[in-house]
Amino acid sequence: MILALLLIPVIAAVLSLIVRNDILRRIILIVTAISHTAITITAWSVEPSVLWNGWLMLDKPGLLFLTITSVLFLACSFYAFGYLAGEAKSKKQVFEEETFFTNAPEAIFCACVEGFLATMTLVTVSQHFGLLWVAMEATTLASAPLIYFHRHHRSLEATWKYLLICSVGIALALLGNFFMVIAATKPASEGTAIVLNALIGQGHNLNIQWLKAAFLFFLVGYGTKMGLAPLHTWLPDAHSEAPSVISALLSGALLNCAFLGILRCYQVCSAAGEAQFCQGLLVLFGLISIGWAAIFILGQADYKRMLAYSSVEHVGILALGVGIGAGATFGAMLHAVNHSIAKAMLFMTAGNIIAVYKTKTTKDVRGILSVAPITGVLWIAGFLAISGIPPFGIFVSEFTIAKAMIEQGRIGIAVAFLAILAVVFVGMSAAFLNMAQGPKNNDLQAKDRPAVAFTILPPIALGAIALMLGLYIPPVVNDLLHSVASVIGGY
Amino acid sequence: MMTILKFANPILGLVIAPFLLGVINRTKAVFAGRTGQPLLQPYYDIWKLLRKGAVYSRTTSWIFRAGPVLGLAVTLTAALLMPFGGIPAAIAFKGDLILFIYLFGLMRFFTVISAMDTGSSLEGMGASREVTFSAMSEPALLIGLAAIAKCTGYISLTQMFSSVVPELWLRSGPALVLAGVALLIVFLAENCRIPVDDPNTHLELTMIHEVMALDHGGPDFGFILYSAALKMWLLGQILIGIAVPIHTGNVWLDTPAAIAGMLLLAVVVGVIESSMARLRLLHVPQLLIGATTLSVLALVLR
Amino acid sequence: MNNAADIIMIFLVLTNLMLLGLSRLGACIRFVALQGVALGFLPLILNHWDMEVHLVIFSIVIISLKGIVFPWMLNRTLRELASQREVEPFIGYGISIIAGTITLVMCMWLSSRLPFPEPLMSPLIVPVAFFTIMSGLFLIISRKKALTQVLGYLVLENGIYAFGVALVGKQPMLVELGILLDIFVAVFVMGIAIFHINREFDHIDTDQLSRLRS
Amino acid sequence: MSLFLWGLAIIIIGGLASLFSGRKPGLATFLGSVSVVVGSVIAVVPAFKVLLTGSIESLQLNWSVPSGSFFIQIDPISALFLIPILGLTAVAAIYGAEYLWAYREKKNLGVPWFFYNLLLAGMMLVVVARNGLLFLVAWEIMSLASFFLVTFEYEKPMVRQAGWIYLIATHIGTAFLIVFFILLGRHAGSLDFDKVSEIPSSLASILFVLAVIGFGTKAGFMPFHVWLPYAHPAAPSHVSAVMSGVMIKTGVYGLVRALTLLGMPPVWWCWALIAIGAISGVLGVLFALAQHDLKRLLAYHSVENIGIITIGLGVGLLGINMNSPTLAILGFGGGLLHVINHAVFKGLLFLGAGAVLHSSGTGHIDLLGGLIKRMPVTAFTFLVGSIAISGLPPLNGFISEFLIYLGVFKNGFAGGFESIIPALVVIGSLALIGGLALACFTKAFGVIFLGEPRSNYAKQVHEVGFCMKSSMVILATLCVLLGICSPWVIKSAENVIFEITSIPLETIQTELAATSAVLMNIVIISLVLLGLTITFAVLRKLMLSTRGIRQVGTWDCGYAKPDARMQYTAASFAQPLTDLFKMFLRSLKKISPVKGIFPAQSAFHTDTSDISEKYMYQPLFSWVSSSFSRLRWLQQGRLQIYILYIALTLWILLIWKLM
Repeated sequence: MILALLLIPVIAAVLSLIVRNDILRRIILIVTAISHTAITITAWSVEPSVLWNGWLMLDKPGLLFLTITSVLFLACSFYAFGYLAGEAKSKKQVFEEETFFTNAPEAIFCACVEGFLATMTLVTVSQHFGLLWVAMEATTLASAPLIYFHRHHRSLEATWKYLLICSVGIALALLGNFFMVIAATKPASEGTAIVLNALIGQGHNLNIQWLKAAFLFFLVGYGTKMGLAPLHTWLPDAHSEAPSVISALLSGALLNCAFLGILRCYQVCSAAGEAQFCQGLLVLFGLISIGWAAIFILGQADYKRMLAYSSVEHVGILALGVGIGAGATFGAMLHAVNHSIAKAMLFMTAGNIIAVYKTKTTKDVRGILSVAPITGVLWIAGFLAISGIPPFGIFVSEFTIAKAMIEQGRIGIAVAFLAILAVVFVGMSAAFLNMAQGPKNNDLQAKDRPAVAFTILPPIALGAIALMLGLYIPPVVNDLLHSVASVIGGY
Repeated sequence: MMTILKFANPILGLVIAPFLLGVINRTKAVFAGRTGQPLLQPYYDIWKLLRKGAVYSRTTSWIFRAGPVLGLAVTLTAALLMPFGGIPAAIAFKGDLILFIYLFGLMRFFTVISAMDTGSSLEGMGASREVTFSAMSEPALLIGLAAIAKCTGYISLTQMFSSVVPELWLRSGPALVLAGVALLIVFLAENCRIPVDDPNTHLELTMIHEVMALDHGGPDFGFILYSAALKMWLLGQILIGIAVPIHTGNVWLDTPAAIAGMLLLAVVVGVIESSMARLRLLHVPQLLIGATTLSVLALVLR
Repeated sequence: MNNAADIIMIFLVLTNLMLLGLSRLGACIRFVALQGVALGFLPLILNHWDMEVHLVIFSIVIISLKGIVFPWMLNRTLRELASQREVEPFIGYGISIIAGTITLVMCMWLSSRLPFPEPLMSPLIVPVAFFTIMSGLFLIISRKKALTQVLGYLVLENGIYAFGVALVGKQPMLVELGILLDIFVAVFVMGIAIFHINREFDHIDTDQLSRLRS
Repeated sequence: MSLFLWGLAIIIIGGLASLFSGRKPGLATFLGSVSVVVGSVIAVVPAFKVLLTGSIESLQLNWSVPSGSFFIQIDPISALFLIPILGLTAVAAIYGAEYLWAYREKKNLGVPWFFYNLLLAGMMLVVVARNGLLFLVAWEIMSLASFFLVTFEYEKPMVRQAGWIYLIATHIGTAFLIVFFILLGRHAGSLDFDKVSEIPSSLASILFVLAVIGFGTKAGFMPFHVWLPYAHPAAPSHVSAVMSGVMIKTGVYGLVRALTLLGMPPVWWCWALIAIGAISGVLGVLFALAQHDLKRLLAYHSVENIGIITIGLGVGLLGINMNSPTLAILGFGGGLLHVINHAVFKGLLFLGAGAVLHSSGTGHIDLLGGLIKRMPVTAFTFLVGSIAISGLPPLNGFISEFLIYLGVFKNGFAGGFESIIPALVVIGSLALIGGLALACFTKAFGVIFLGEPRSNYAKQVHEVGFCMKSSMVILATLCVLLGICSPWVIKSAENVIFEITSIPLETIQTELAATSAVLMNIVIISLVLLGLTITFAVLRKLMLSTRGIRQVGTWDCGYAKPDARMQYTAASFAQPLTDLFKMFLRSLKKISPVKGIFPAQSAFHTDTSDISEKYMYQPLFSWVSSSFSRLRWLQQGRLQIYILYIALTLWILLIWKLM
């Protein structure tokens, strides 16, 4: 089953490169997504077999993040169908500049997206740290061409930054892997293979000093990929310059995958009795990220960048949740789900807005509600969802995290957390509401691209899920989240 | 007998109240060395007005006509709450002093809007001043009464005043004096006497109460004059209630004492009006705030 | 044979310091290539010139990649750049070298904090590997050109390689796979990116690559 | 309880149905308004039952959200708040059906009806929720629904700004509530309210402060009231009525509920509440006085009335603290009665303001005038509302203030010097509020409805239609009835007061019976007043019947060419008072004084912005945003710097953690 999960996208990627027909290629994309999701859902009831000496295994955290990735990919594939149909093949003008650009070939786009799925799937099923690292590196490779889909200066710059920063990060993570190996080395013996379960089993025999160093390198390395401030610097650029559907995947799926990398190391550290050490760092980085994001969200001029910074904020919350531990771990896991869904929905909606308004500048977009009502409603709903207003799911997860903080008596952190969230809310509300509600631009031409069902339905579906999770968490999901939380060290 | 006695105060008020105006005018005349109007002149005026026809501005509505009627009705109703001398009020209950004060608020509300109903800028100005000064005097009045309530331990007007006996003066004289002075100022302000208002000028820009009634005539104006007189009568009784601590329980002793006190009060007002000038409008609030301060002092004094 | 490992380590330190102080891009490329070649021999030295097949193949691959292919590719890119062949530093050469020295000391400290569980061939391996990594980072941070940044990345890569080969030999798949993949990123993907940058901007000063901000 | 849920279900389903039938305005209006009315009528039955019998109905279901449970309960306190919520919302729905009809061409009417129904559902849930999380969810649904209603006319920049400020304020308030509930739950071990007991006093004080800020933001305590003067004018009038009349009361509800959970109050809570009440009351009415926009004026009056309610609560709490049942019963009785009374008269006034706005097109007081002739019903009902809100007998507004006064007069001086100060504050501020409110409403009523039209807006008005008229008449009648029936109304408060104060029921009944007797006297006085008024009116009619009545122009001191613009304006009317309190108001004045012998033109203009906004929030916000923007160089676009961040982070961590 795991092999199927990995191979289907790979085969699809190869097919996409071979096939000449655009429509067929898009259908392949959708079929891939559907079959991937179908297998993932099957994996909920039937536990997939373990492969390669336990190097590949779908444990509970893996299943959670795989499901998020898969569901998002499904939504994105439908969206991409509509998106690719709407992208002109000819030269287009860059929004911010007077220059023109073309898109990368669609075949590359499809192949890379499918490859991206494969690599992210690999991340979620890897139990071996080295393999995990390879998968993580591969996600960078698969996604870099996607960010450079629109071939112009700005996206090139974003891609370059993404590549270099993430490569540096990932190189440090490799060093972290080496450290892990050393930590697991016992004098005059073979040492333990750096497979998760083996390490956890050996927990108290690990070399603590090297393990700490390994965690630091993992934290900095994968933290770069995950978008923890101040390592997140590639993130706003890449998210804002990539096609919106890719931004949705990057933000909703990739960041989670990187987070999984950190969580894996955290699991080992907990087993070695160093949970406190990791938690302190996670709390610190969580708070820095939220605060940093707040600084740039307030008065942000570009709405896609604002969404990107919001991702920084939310990964910060994830880190904070795990760092607080206890009940907050569950909150963090729930938050991962909620954030992915809400953020993907927002990026997709942002794509629809760009299609109509041809700009990413917040102040040039006014009156979406009157120009494109459904998009406008989605935009506002997404805003409410992402800023944690009930009855949307993020409220519940943030509440749970805040509750755990206060119950542990970490009042200062709780106050800072809520205060920064309030600032973020202030910043985002001003931008979102003016975009949705303001008077419509008179010189706006008739819609170039009618919002087709393919680009409207996925965000609607995601929005519905985001709403549902705030009012009702299905028991299966609840159980999974709880078991994930208990694996990671909360309850 | 008791039933009739219950309504003695409204009836006495209806009969005597305009006379107080006559006394004040006569006092002023004496001070000015004039003969002055007959003592009963206010009665003649009201009678004359009641028999007249009416002239209405085209701008006005039913509010304009309702104001004077309601004003008279309110003052008469308020008279039911006020004991006089040894005669208890027709209706007495705990907290009736609050209702008593707020009834005058209702009257003021209608006086003011009926003034505004004319659309005249002068009457609007008068209305504006009226509400300004009354907003300042209301706290003074309420706190002053609260001080007396605290001294006497009662919160019904009837019980409150019947327990103001010389012993109380001996016990909490300073508080009563302070409250009394505060109430006197309120009395002057509420009844539009010098130093707050000058009922005799006929320069519209300087008046407060009179200017609000500029457009009223005939029976309506008669009602206004009558209710103004009654109001003075009633508010005067608060002062008399404190200042004349003769509450023996014998109606035939207490009531004449109270009436004498009222007449004395009228003379005092006359004297004040003759010896003082009207304050600049800007200084009136200071006076009223001063009154409030006195009331507060009276309340906090032990 | 400990001396051979020590010599390579010393050589690494010296090349790193040279790289920090060099002004010509061409020379930098050559030094990075030299580092690569020296490191290529490291697995063999550490295994006492024990000619296992996979070790030999690994060494040959590394040497040919680091010593021949990359320099050739980088040189070709350099030739395509018409004008500037200077490194163009943000931080001057002299200061760079001083900073390098300080970094070296700090790396020494760091390695003292991380005692290796087993006796090592050369006590210099851990600090020098760290130092190489940090030098790579320093090059990326302190130089303007995109090409220099790739070079810096390669140096960083060399450091990791040294660390991996020297210390983690027990899990060979991990080290080799990791290193090959990293190299792949460094050269092919970044090479492609530089190619695009060159085409789009007509030069590879990353000055121009700072429009996306705040 | 099942009836309550049925009502709730009808309201929600009606809202959804209305949303989906948005393309047919008639159908949407019908579905929205009728479901509100029907649902309210059904749901109010259990509320009355609980209020009168004192029995408690509850329902507890599992909810799959962490630490949440669907625990709802109608107890007398909930019932007391439910009744005005349901009543006013239903009446306003009737009004809204006609009011919104004017927008049928421009807007999808399904949307506002959906949110209107949702607002009602949210408020209903808030007052019955007994679980912290459920409460917060309901609270935010309520806030959100009202936000969308406020921004109904979102094309207007003013409306957008108002909506924004409202959203921010309510969100920040909610943040305090989140902390409040979590801390409460932390102590109790569960977020269900019934688990709370025996809170240690230091925690209780923290919780009290949190509750005052959190709930006070919704209720509109000074200085957390900043959103009110923006949101109320921006919303459609029936929504303003609901928001001002009952939605902000959910803040009062929350505070009362919190007080019942927190146990024995220390004396400083009572002082704090009285102080907050006095400040809100006096400053609220002062700012109201300085306003030129009718709905903004009314919004500030909401602050004032919330102040009066809070004074009542403070007095009641003082009663508990001093162990004086009289004070407790009368304080809470007055405060809570004022909740209902304010709902009625403020609802009425907003509906009246809406009628004015609807037919004239402007809410600017100084552009109106003389509306009483063309809009007699609106004028009359507005007059009733004005008298009620000024707290004048015999209408309902007086009764509740009277109860507070009565409590303080009866028992406020008993506790020596310490109790005289709060008593003094209560009496003084209530008296001042009363006087100022009178000034304010004589101004509003006088300038809008009386005199001559000041502009073309005022000339073209017409009376509103049946729905709007009838809902205003209903509320006006209620103002009178609540005044006249107060002896009986106050008796129904016994269960509520018992629930809050835990004073023995017999004591409460005795005290309320005594109070009822007092109120009976007031009713008698009122009837006497009515009789005398009728008598004098008849007398006057008789006197004038035989005599000549002439119609002329208003006396103008002989001025040659009078003009409607020469009338006294609202700004001038309020000027003496605003000048007097200029220390607090800080109005901006623009005067171009009269110059020369033949002055051509002169002008006088005032503009009063909110002090707490101007001197507290704006500086804070601009400080935050400027200090944030100073940090934005952190992300300045250079790759090298970004890598530097990574290297530095790594080094710092290594040094710090491995040292």
